[in-house]
Amino acid sequence: MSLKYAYFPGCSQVSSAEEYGLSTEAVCESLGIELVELDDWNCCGASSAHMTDEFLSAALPGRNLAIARETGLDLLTVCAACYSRLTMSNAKIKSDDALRERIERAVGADPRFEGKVRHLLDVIVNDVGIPQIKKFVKNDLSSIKAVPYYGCLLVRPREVCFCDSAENPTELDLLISALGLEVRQWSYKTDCCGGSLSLSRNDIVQRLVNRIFERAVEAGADLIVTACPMCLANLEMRQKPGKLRFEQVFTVPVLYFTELIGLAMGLDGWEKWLGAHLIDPFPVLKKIEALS
Amino acid sequence: MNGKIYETQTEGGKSERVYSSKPVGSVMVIGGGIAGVQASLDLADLGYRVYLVDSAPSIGGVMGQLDKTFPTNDCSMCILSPKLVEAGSNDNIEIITLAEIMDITGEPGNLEVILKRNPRFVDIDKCTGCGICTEHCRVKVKDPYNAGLARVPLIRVPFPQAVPGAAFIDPTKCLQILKGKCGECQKYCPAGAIDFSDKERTDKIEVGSVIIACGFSPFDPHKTEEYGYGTYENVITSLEFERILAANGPTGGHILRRSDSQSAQKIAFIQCVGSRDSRIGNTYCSSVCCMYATKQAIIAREHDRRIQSTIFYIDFRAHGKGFEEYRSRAENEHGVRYVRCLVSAVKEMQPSKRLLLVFINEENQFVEEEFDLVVLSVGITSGIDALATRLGIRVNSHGFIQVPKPASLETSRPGVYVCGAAEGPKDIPESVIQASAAAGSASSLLCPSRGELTVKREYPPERDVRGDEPRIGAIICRCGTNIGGVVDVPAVVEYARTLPGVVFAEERLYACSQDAQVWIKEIIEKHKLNRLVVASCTPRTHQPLFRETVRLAGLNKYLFEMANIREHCSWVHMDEPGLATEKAKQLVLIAVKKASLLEPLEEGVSPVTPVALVIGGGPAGMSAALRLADAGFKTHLVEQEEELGGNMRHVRMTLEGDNAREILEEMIRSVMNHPLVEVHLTSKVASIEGYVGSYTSVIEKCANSAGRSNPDIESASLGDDVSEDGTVRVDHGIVVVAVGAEEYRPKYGEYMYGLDQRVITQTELERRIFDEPESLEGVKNVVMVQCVGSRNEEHPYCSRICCGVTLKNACELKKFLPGANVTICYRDVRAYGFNEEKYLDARERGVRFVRFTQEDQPSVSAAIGRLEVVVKDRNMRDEAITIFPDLLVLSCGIVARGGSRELASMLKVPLTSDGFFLEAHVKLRPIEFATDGIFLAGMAHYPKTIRESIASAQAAAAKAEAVLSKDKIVTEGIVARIDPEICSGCGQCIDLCSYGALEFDPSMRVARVNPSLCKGCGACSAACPSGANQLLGFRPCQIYAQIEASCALLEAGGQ
Amino acid sequence: MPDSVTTIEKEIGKRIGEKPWLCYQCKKCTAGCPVSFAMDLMPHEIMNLLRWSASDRILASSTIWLCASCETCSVRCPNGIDIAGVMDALRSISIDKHYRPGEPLVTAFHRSFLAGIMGAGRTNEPVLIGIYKILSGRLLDDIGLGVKMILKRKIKPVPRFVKDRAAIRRIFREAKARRTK
Amino acid sequence: MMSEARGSSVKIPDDVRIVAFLCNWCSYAGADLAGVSRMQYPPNVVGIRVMCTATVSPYHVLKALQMGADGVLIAGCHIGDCHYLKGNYMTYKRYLILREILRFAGINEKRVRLEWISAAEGEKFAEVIRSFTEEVREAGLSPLRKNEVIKSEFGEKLKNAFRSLEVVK
Ligand SMILES: Cc1cc2nc3c(=O)[nH]c(=O)nc-3n(C[C@H](O)[C@H](O)[C@H](O)COP(=O)(O)OP(=O)(O)OC[C@H]3O[C@@H](n4cnc5c(N)ncnc54)[C@H](O)[C@@H]3O)c2cc1C
Ligand SMILES: Cc1cc2nc3c(=O)[nH]c(=O)nc-3n(C[C@H](O)[C@H](O)[C@H](O)COP(=O)(O)OP(=O)(O)OC[C@H]3O[C@@H](n4cnc5c(N)ncnc54)[C@H](O)[C@@H]3O)c2cc1C
Ligand code: SF4
Ligand code: SF4
Ligand code: SF4
Ligand code: SF4
Ligand code: SF4
Ligand code: SF4
Ligand code: SF4
Ligand code: SF4
Repeated sequence: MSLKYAYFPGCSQVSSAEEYGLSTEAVCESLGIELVELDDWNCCGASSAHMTDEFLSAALPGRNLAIARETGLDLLTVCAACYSRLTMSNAKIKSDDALRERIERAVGADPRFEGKVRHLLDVIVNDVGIPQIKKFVKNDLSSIKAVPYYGCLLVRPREVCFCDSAENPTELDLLISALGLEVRQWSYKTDCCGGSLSLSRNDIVQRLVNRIFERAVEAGADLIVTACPMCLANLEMRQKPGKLRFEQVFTVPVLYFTELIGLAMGLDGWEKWLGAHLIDPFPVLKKIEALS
Repeated sequence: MNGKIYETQTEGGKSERVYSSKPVGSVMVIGGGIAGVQASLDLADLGYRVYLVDSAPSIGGVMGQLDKTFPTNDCSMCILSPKLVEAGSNDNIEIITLAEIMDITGEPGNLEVILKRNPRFVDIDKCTGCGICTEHCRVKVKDPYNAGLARVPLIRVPFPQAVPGAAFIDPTKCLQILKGKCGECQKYCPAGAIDFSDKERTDKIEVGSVIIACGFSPFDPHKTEEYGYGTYENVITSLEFERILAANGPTGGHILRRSDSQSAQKIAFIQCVGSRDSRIGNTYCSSVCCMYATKQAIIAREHDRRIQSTIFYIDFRAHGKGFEEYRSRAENEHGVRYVRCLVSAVKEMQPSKRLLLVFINEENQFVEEEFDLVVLSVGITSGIDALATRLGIRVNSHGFIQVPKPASLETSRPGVYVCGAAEGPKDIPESVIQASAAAGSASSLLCPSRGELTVKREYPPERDVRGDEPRIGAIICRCGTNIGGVVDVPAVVEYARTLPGVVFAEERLYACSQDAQVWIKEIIEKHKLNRLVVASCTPRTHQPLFRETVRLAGLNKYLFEMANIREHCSWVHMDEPGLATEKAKQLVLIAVKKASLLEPLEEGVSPVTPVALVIGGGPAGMSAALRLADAGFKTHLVEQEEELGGNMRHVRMTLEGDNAREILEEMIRSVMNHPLVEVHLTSKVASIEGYVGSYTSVIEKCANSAGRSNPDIESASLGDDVSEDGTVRVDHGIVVVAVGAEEYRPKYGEYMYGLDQRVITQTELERRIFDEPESLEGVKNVVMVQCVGSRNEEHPYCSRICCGVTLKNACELKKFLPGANVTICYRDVRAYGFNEEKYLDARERGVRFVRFTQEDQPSVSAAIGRLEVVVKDRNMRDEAITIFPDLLVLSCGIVARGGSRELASMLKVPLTSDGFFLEAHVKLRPIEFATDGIFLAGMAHYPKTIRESIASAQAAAAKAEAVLSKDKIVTEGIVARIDPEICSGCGQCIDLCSYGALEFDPSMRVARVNPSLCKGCGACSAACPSGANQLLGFRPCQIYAQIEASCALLEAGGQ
Repeated sequence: MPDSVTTIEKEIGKRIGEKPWLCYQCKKCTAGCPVSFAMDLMPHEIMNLLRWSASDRILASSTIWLCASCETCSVRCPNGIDIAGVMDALRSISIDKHYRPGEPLVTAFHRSFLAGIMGAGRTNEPVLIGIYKILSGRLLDDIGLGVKMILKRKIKPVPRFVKDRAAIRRIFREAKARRTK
Repeated sequence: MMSEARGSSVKIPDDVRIVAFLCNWCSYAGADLAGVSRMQYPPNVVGIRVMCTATVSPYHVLKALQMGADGVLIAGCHIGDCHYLKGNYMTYKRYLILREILRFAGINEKRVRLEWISAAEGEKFAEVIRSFTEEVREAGLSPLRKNEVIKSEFGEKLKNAFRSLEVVK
């Protein structure tokens, strides 16, 4: 199987979640996944477009799909929100001709993307495969206990997502344990963290985020692993609202699964990625002998 | 019936059936759950040979796994096990286990069934169920009987009360069968019953008809992922919980969390798991789970007072007899909390493994609560798709077997019938009713061949032993090592030989084996024995066998006594062999002492008048009459009104969507034209006397038929001065009570009924929709109010059918006036079973629903010429909704007929406090009375749909047919007898009898027993101060002898 | 669509093909919704009110804006109603009909977000936060956080642009045209 | 305990002996289940099968005590489960009267026990036998097995009990 994809980085991965973007590129390179960045891609509109305007929610990703169509490759993304928007709009465009026509008119290209929209987690677990991943592992991370956090966008809606279950997905669990960490059981894998309300109603979001941390701590986790930049940002930023001071109650770090793969594989650059986190992961990493 | 085989020709009032070929007098029943077992027993009783086929190693079905049953909390096994034993020991029922049906060919009456028998690897005839093999098998699998909660060896008796009670090998992992490397069990089996060469084989069996009773599969909750079944250990299914509650289950009845075996204190039940859920395609209601959850919550509490249960539900479906009351007892007496909110997901807390549920309570507050155990009330799904496809039998969209004709249980395949949960979700009594009805259907197809394939044993004449000195034979069984391994059997034999009256004593390895029976017969004859004692296992399973042997040896079968030295001795005192031997001796002594006082008992025989009396000419009464007449019995049908039809006259469309008018007219035509049915219109039964087999009744004309709902007028019409010519006297053998019930008539002014002509009942609405649709034109707003006259103080029960009828009428109204707003004010929408789809249809059509409570009923007023209904919506924080309807339709409940009480006292049968007739046993005898020969059909029992009423009538008819088709009735030998010489006529015993078997004879001034009615409980005898009343077989002198023998060793010790 | 479903229900049916009138008020959506505790009308109440044409209450509610689109309700509704989709549709109807948003801060956020895209074709946090602060009037919120983010290089001062911004503008224009139609 | 016994002669037990009246439909079946499940309990009990506990009159119980039984157990279906509809209600009433009588006559009423044991309650049956055996052991051997004085005193008490039974009737 050729592992070559058109790559849609998504806005966060080139700005606030740069460490996600960088670790993705590094991991892909070492696993032999070839990424061809989509030419002149635009923001998929994330939650705001689909929450307010049906057309925008289909057309913004539609433009990316139109560009991807030209590449003849499958389209890879790492952001759960982008993934969800791209898949949904792809499905909509294909089933609604009038909509497709309007998008085509606005974008100036045919948005009927023939390939598949993929999330990197899907590719790593299902195309590269867990046994293959195990072969690449160099550092022993077994002293660390982690909980997987999928968030809501990666698993829903059920019909379009790659995860095996909308309630109890296991892809990330499998990956983490393949990387040698101890996976702790918890029930909050797919609970919503309130990402889209992050700026506007942080009182609500704080409650959701704190609960996720509390449960992770109860589950005995040293680390939360995620596959979505919105989740990560929200978890890191929204434990406690502050105007002038930024407070953190929970010190459980949140890492991208790509960072973790990089760490396990001993790829260059992990210190830089991890240094970008608001919750300092280094105290936890002290547990790992190979790194100290 | 089926024209192919025979048809009914009516010529000058004489009917004759013409058969193209004679049907085969046997029936195959597929599935040995309660439905299949009941159908088999009924068929055998009706005179047919039965093949009872089950794919499992034992019959019993799901009921065999249940702990208790709602709403009586009867122990499930206690009431089921006797039926299993009965089926197992019936000569005319052949039980075929581990078998599958591959194909059915042929015509109704002459079917050929291809059967695949899977190997059992144990010879049923040789295996004694000793369980020794089980101890030696090292390979364990999940125990299906315990819903997978325990692990058991591959070779085992499926469960203690299994029938057949023989072991089987689960071959999937057997080392010997797979690899030829074990065979341990075979080495140890004392009976040499294990045979590894057993092979799968295919049989062909000729039968006249087939009944499918394959039951259901519980829904697999892995599919409702949000509840975490399979992921969280403390989330279990209701069937698993049933096993946890069971005293013989994996935890011995202790309610423990699975994660740590600590006792669970807080339990949550989540309802509708896999039911009423269009995500997974099950858009029907499973009908039983609301009630079984309530049952489980009550039982849990009985096990441990600290347990608190919460049931999360959508609509609470307590639509059966006694259900509503059961639910309120659960709430008020057992502290069960009901929350009308479906929890969204189950979360497992760490590290406690408690389960967190979030819900909103009735006050609309968010509650987060932790529970120890979450029980998923899994629904009932069809488990027979594959079979149905193989047999080419039509199923409905959910895979349950369809019955195309409204008044029949025949499947799309003529001659093949269905009953029980295979036809749709239902509880035990409904399964039992359908089973009897299906048996009756098969019987009416096959009745020309009744009795042709059944075996009837020939017995030698009985030797008269009265007055002879007792010559007792004592046989002590070793039961392999079961008894012999603990009890010193030779010592017991020695001891027995010393006892007075014992002229013969020997041991046997297996006293119950077939060759032992031959031997026993020989020794009885050779040693001229006149009493037999067998010391072996429990009389509950083996007494019938030995009695039979005794009888075949020419002795009265009551001259037999058993000592249970296995279950009550060797198995329970395994560590004390010396004491066990002493106890065995004592048990033998007790049996011998009783045996010497045994006397031959006579089984009463009374003749049967092959005539039926059916009271009530509604759909139930007519169906019963037709069935009985079709079976060839003259039937009197008594109807107080001028015309037949009962409540069905007001129904235009059945709940299933059939044309009720046409069905009714067809039924009336058949009844009126049937040469064997004599219809007595405008008539009532004035008096009734006698007992099963021979009743005499007087039927007289009603003076005033209009007074049917007024009990005062009714009793007036039954006064003494009835004119001679209207009166008929009939002799009959049985009675079917089918007097139905009636619609509750709202009180004057209740919801403005009677005050405003826009306020009508559902019956009136139905009439207008179908007969005068033009009168509804221009109607824009319709409000319907549920539970009028039901579920309140006066009528505490749910009327069962009104929700269905309302949904039906709402849909019909919307079909015809799509723009109208229809609003249904409900308390719970009780659309049980497939009615749920009607509920879904109503919502699809835009019908609105508002939930109110008993405390806050909708209020109705009329102002400025328009009706105003104000109802507070419980789902919307009690926000009041105001509607100005053009029509207000009251969904009135069903109430018992005023005249029922009088009839009940005439028949000496009981009524419930609600005035409906009370059946013999709520679970297993729903269509019989405790009094033999009187049967119950239709709404006289409880509100029912037309279909249900007809099924129950057919069931009652089948039971009645079994009585009428016998030339005589044999009654038990164990009955009370009153010696008139001694009886002081005090009458103490008379009221004690639950069966009305005792009467005061004023002429002799003594009490008398009617042996045809007596069941032999002995309650009366125990109360008799003079000792005149004695229970035969358990006479005081006999029991005293046993007591004396029990203490005999002590007596010796005192000296 | 049945004749007697309400106008707003029809509108939803038309936009997203859902049938909220199938709801039987089991409250499962509400029980599982992460934000329902903060809503003025709970999700099941929205479903109920749709049946009674209570458009004004629904469209002015905080609920439709607080819904985080997590779709928890949608995957679990036993009647297969895509409640999250209904919420999307209601938001969009509410905008089309110029309802005063029940949750002004949330709408301000969405407007900021889309304004950012309309200008640059991509989202950039400082621009987003800047616009949001102006629109919401919450100038001082999150200052502490902002400092930390700059230290952690999370905030990149220079926005990146899409080259073909004309196409992006065409998309927004088309969206607007459809709305006003 | 009873001494080891061999051969045909019955050796003399010096432990308590309990007579148990078991109804055919529930408790006898419960005892069967205890057997099938190999639940071990003391061998001090011998069962007498009756069709229904309603067959057991107070006379039977007194008779057993008179014959020297140390304890008498009556066990039947749970209330509501009676095979004969309401036989066990009657038993319950009679039992209450019987206890009154025993108390009145000065006989330790702990020697008599009524239990509801269903066909599924094998463990309960075993447990009842265990606990009742202990209880009867506490009450001691029947006075009838003691010296003549005690014996005749007890005989007198029993006679009183029989007489009061007549009166109650
Ligand atoms: C947890 C739970 C609790 C319940 N509690 C109660 C209660 O308290 N009261 C009550 O009234 N009801 C209760 N019910 C409902 C009750 O179990 C059913 O009404 C009843 O079991 C239906 O009986 P049946 O004979 O139709 O089917 P089943 O009991 O399912 O029996 C079917 C039989 O057919 C056999 N079979 C299946 N397929 C084949 C085949 N292809 N070939 C041959 N044989 C086959 C099976 O082995 C089985 O023996 C409960 C149900 C559940 C799940
Ligand atoms: C308002 C209403 C609407 C219904 N709608 C539906 C529906 O849509 N679909 C559906 O499936 N079912 C419906 N049913 C139920 C259906 O009518 C019953 O299931 C069916 O009629 C019951 O039949 P039955 O013979 O048991 O009783 P009944 O129909 O009540 O018939 C009993 C008959 O016995 C007669 N009788 C009573 N006492 C005596 C006596 N002492 N001597 C002689 N005769 C006597 C009565 O006059 C009557 O004719 C409805 C019932 C009602 C009340
Ligand atoms: S032969 Fe099979 S069933 Fe027998 S003991 Fe061995 S594994 Fe068990
Ligand atoms: S050892 Fe033999 S007789 Fe005993 S249960 Fe097993 S197969 Fe049956
Ligand atoms: S409503 Fe129906 S499906 Fe749901 S739990 Fe109750 S009986 Fe079962
Ligand atoms: S009769 Fe004997 S061999 Fe047969 S089961 Fe009973 S005790 Fe065992
Ligand atoms: S309307 Fe009738 S069926 Fe429905 S809940 Fe009320 S009494 Fe029961
Ligand atoms: S023995 Fe029972 S059934 Fe028979 S007459 Fe006496 S009380 Fe009635
Ligand atoms: S989950 Fe679905 S059916 Fe239940 S209340 Fe919510 S919308 Fe209605
Ligand atoms: S999608 Fe909206 S309404 Fe549904 S659960 Fe999530 S936040 Fe609540």
